[in-house]
Amino acid sequence: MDVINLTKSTDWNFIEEVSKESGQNPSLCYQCGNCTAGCPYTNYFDFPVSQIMRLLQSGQKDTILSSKAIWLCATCETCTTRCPCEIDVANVMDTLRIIARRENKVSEKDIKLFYDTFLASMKQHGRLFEVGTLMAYNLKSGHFFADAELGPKVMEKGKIHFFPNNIKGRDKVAKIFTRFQEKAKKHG
Amino acid sequence: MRVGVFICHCGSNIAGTIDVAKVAAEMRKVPGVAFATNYMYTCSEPGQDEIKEAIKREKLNRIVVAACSPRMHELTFRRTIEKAGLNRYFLEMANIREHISWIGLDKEANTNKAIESVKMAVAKAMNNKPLYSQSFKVNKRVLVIGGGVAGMQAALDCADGGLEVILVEKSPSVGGMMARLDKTFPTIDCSICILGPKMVDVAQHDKIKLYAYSEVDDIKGYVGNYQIKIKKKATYVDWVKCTGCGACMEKCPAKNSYDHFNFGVAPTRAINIPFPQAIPKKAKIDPNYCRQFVKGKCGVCAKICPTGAINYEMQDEIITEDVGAIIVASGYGLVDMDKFPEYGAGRYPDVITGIQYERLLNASGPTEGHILRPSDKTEPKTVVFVSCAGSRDKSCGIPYCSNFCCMYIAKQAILTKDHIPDSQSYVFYMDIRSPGKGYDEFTRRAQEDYGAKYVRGRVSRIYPKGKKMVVVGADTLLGTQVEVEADLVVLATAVTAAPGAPQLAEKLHISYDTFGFYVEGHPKLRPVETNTAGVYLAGCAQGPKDIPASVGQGSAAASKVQALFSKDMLESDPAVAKVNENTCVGCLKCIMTCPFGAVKEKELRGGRIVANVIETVCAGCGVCTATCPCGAIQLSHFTDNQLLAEVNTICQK
Amino acid sequence: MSEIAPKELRIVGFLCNWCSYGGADTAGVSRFRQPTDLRIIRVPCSGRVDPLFIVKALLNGADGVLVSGCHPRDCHYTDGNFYARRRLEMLKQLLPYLGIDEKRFHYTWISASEGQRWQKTVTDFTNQIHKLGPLHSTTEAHSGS
Amino acid sequence: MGPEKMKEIITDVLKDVDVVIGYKQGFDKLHATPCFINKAEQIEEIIWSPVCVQNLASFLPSLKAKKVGVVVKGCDSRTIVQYMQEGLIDRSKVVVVGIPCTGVVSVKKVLDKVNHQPIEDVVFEADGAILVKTPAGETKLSLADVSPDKCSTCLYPTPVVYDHLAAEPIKSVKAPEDVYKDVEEFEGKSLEERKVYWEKEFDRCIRCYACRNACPMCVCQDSCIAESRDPHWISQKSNLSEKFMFHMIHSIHLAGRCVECGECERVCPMGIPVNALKKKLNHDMKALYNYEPGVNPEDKPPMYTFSVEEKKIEEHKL
Amino acid sequence: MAEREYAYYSGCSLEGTAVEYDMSMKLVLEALDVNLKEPEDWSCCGSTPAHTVDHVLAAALAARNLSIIEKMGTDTVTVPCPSCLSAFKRAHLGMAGDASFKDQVNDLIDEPYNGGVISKSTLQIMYEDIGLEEVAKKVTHALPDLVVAPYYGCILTRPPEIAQFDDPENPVSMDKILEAVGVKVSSFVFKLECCGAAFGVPKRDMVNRLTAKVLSMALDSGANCIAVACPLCQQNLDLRQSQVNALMGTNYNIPILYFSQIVGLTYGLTPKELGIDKLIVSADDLIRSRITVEELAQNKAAAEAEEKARKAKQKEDKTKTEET
Repeated sequence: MDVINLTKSTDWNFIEEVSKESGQNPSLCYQCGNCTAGCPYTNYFDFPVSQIMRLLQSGQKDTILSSKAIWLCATCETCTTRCPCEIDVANVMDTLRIIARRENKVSEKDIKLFYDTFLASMKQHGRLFEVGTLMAYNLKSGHFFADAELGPKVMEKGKIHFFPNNIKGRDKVAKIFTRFQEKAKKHG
Repeated sequence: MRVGVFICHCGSNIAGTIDVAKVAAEMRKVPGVAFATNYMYTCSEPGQDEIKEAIKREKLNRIVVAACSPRMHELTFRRTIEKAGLNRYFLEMANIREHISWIGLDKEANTNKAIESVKMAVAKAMNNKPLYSQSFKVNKRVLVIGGGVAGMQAALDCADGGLEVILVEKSPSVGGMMARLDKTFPTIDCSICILGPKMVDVAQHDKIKLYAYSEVDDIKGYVGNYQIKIKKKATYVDWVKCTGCGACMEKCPAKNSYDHFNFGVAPTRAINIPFPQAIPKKAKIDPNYCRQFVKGKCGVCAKICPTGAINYEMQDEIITEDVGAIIVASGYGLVDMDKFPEYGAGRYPDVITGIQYERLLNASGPTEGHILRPSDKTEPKTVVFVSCAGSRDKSCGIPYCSNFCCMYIAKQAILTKDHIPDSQSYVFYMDIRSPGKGYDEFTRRAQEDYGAKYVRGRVSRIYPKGKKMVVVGADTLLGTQVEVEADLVVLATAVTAAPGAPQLAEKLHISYDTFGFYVEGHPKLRPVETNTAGVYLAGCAQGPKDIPASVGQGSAAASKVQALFSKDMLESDPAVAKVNENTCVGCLKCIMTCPFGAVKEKELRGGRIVANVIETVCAGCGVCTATCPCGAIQLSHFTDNQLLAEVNTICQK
Repeated sequence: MSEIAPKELRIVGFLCNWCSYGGADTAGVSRFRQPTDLRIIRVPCSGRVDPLFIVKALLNGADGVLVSGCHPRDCHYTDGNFYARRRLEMLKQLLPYLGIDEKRFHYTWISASEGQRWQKTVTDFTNQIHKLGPLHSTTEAHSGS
Repeated sequence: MGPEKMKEIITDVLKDVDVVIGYKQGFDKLHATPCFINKAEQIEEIIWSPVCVQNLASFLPSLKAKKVGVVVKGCDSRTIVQYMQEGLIDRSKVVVVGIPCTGVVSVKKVLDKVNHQPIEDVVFEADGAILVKTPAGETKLSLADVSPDKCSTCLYPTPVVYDHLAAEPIKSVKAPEDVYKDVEEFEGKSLEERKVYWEKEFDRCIRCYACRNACPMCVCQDSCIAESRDPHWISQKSNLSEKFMFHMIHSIHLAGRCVECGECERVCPMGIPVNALKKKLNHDMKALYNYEPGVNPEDKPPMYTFSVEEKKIEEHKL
Repeated sequence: MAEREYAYYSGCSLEGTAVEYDMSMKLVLEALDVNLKEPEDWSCCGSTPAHTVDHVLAAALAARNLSIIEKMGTDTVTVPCPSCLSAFKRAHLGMAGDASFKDQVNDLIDEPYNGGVISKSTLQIMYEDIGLEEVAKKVTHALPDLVVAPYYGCILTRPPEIAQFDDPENPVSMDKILEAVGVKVSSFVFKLECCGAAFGVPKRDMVNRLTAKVLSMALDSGANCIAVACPLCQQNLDLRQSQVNALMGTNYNIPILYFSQIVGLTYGLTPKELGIDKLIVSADDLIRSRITVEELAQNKAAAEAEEKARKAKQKEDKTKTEET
């Protein structure tokens, strides 16, 4: 790791932004490591969650937003449940993902793609079209045969619908997305 | 009326955000104010001299000091003006520091507020009347609540100084928590070996009257004259007859009784002597487990007792003692294990607390000093210590540090290695707090000489896997999750206030903080006093602390009592209620509301009935004054007219 | 009064010496910022506070009155705050009958260690009074004689 | 309900006491006045009719040294119970002659009805009608039209305490929930309306203290803080805030003590509804502490006691 | 027993890969006299993906459904899927606690949500509203071969401020329900350990390794099957069990049943109607030994009688030997 010049590289606005959007005060963290200790995904993380909190305290915006960790968090809430300082750590991670998206700094393209495909399916049909989502994801991600071996098993059980269940109000669901996007544009 | 007003700068504490010169200048315009000035440090010797000189020079007869809180320096300035020949109750203070300069940055608003606050004080001072104390006799006996090391030290110091001591201990033996410890840090000397002689001294001292297995039931009175009701709880054993031979304990068939002394780490008998060195060494029956009580028949101990001491019919007994001062050394409690469901919450027998581990280490404990884990009585080879189990944990409601866990964990890690040379200890910690003399060296020794592995991080959870307990934690220095497969896990559970601490505080009329620890008179300058005259603190009742600090406080509290008792007579606070017999209509509603029974009926010579205040009994609360419809009973120094003067100063339409 | 900044309102506080006055001291020692409107009158016990003081203040120009004592059971004088609670509650219910908003009078319990709670109480109460605005004393409009 | 039985009782009681307080006719048939009887021949003066409005129990504390017989209506009897709660009388030295009562008249209301003509005669007919003769002629009134407000919600027509009863007991036909209807109605008004109302009423006060002097529970008498300098609660200025303050002193001192005999209002020369504030307080005392003044001698007035856990007092939030 | 009525939001998974959860849950609740009303034209809750975009958007996607439910006139919605439940609760609590957040959310949807819906998991209504006693009353059959590891997943009880149900560290509701219907429950310490959730598709390796731990600990606890209350957990443990075996070189064959399927079996419902055949890892062998409770009682009585006779004989033999 490079030397961090604390006087120059601390992004105070970023700390403020995360505090405000998550409603959590990063200063409450005293680095006990309990979040890392309970985190089921920590061995996949590039930074354990306690270090994400530490980086946040030091205002290391770029390091955080380009980290894999924030995307590999599956929001199991263990950290939030056990934090002795009552910080909603999962919420902080959630907020960091939102900011990373906003700033186009997503490191884990596959996960973002999966989420986007999910939401696109939802926007289109009103509900999740499982097969469609999976196929679209495989196509876009280039993992053409991911989980392909599972397909026949599920099909055999009659659990797969090859056609989406389009709800009547799907335009209304789509409108939620468009309204949100319009609003986001307006507020920059 | 010639009022003198002294505005203190308190360095920049006040002058930084209040224009003190302007306040003084404004005061000079107030009718009745003959002199007003501002001064750098009014409480300093030259500052006090200035007041004294001004009193003489300007012929001042009421003094207002605008400075810090009267809770800080009222007594100082009362003495000052008294030295200059004024009655001490001619002083009023305006709190322009804690209540103004320290809580706002707007200098204009602060200055304005200060001006009005000083005007209020002036208005009140002009209504101040001279008050004179009465002397009353001191009962030179002292009550010590709690027979732990702090309480015993206080009791012994008082008794050695010739005072009669009443020592009340709620458990069957004195010794407290220290009697349960195996060794003590940082010297590794045997706890009971150094405590035992003190316990014997307490028992044998002719000035100490020990009530073991007793609790303070009720406290009445005031400094110098307290009436204490002590509840002697039924032991079902006549302690006059009991010789402590222990025959009953051997034969008692109720073998699965909870052992309070050993914190349940192993069972005991329903009739038991808590530990071999117990003082008094007497047996006691636990009716929750005794078959005679639970099933209505047994009687084994009664048959076996050689002196016929067993008495199943025994009742609690109330004893009255009169004392003049009280030392509270009621100790501490430990947070419940069920606060940590992620650690097993008492579901897993091999996750135990630090104090339970002490009992496993202790030669007089249930395993006779062999470390055997509770589940299968085998020797653990891997022991994990988890510090801050509840401490510094807001989610547990315990944001504070428990003070001594870091040290005893280091000690326990060392002792573990001593007992089981092929064992390995791991210590999960956040910070190592070892600021005492020789303390940090001690924690280093645990690591350097005894090989304890210190892991910097909290433990997230503990779960059983086969015969092992898997401890999942973090090593924040490595930046990773770590796992230890342990045979035994020891939690350094947080120190809490003793159970029942708030209730005892209510009986004593002393304050306690959010956590139940008793509040000292001043955090720096009055560490063993309380805000209630005659009541002193020692040991962990005031906050978590280790043995030397507790002993120090015990001695300090004792010396405070010695100083109090060095006079035969005490001066009463004259700020008590007074009846104007001319206007009292004898409705006697004041008698109905007085919390102290200080108001009595009095017949005047003409046969008219009026109220009458017994000055030494009156505590000066003023409930009677607010009750009296005709304003005939007035609390001196806080009379209706004095408070109205303040109200009228603020509220003038 | 002339000195009062126009933005400030007139708030009177009666604080018991042992708990709430100490709590206000604690807040001061901790430098907890508070609005400057409040003027504090120290009394030994909340049981000393005759409800008539509050009425007197409200009738004579106060815009709000705050009374604070020890928490129930923690009274330095054992029972003083228990009496206070009954008297103050009586007044709290009576005021609106007279046309005085009961929100102008608040009573609460704050211990000597609760500096933060004191800060919050003062801030919230001051804000509440500012929301209500000045209490145009009944008397001014009609005091013909 | 003739006075005959009462006279018999009083004849008996008089043998045993220093004085009996009853009613006799005043300067006309509409007015009764208290009479103090210590000789048997005075007994004939005694009257009993709806013009007997005064609360005779008010005299008891000042006659504490004597053994006294007293004639009381249901409403007046609550005064005695309240005195007992507050230890202001020695019950063993009081002989209570109770009269069950179906209502009294408000002299003011009667005079209003007959345009304040001189009263020549007043006759109470068996059917409850009242015939008032004046120089202008005869007016027939019904008791309900001219009785004071307190009678319309009276829950205690029969005295709550007595040693002798001059007639058969009467059961109240009034609903307890109606007693404070006026209070609740007034609470329905806006804050501003209430404020304006009291300012207008109290501004008319001439500080004659008649209300206070008539009040059986105003124990302070000459020591009243409305007139004292030490303590100096109010000045003698006749402005609204001082008048308001006087009425607050009177009301707050009566919190949980007012027996609602209505004497304060009856004697007010300005017709100020002085009793209304005390009724409001009683209403609250009932709600907060389930306390009703002057009903049960064993009760303790709520302002002179407390519960550690006040079930009805909730902590106020900001 | 008074009939209970709830709105029932099944969520997308229960229409597809978790259809057996839906089938069994509906039948069990029907047996318990619960009337379920499906909100008309409900949409997806937004789930985890929406939360990575924006808090307001995520809440709006959930709130659209809450608003529909609010208009149905039922105050409580029961949700089988913990992910949907969590989305609902977060939206509801966020809006209740912050007026400006509420306005922002309502700005995005057509019909505003006014905060009048309580969301509870189906597990919660069975445990708290219906109660163990009622749940136990409907039992007609026993499953003597089953030893179940109850697996709650992460977010059914966590974080406690949101879930407001059961214990966040040691939940017992599913244990108690299964015990109430007479099923043996193992002492399972990995009740809450994460299965990898939605990462099955993009981070398969991670999910497989996490589920492997859960499967191994379930076997360690002595269980022969796992009960779940979450479609995602079920999918990761069941459908991907073969992937786990391939990746880790294991040969787990642990049936992963929805707790409602197990309850349904004890209520005498057929495996077919409970969708047992839809499980990838077959549970057929485990449930084959299902018998009625009467039979079980008879078997027990017979076994006891045998034991008694055996003991009597032993005693007899003993006295005989002593005599000799």
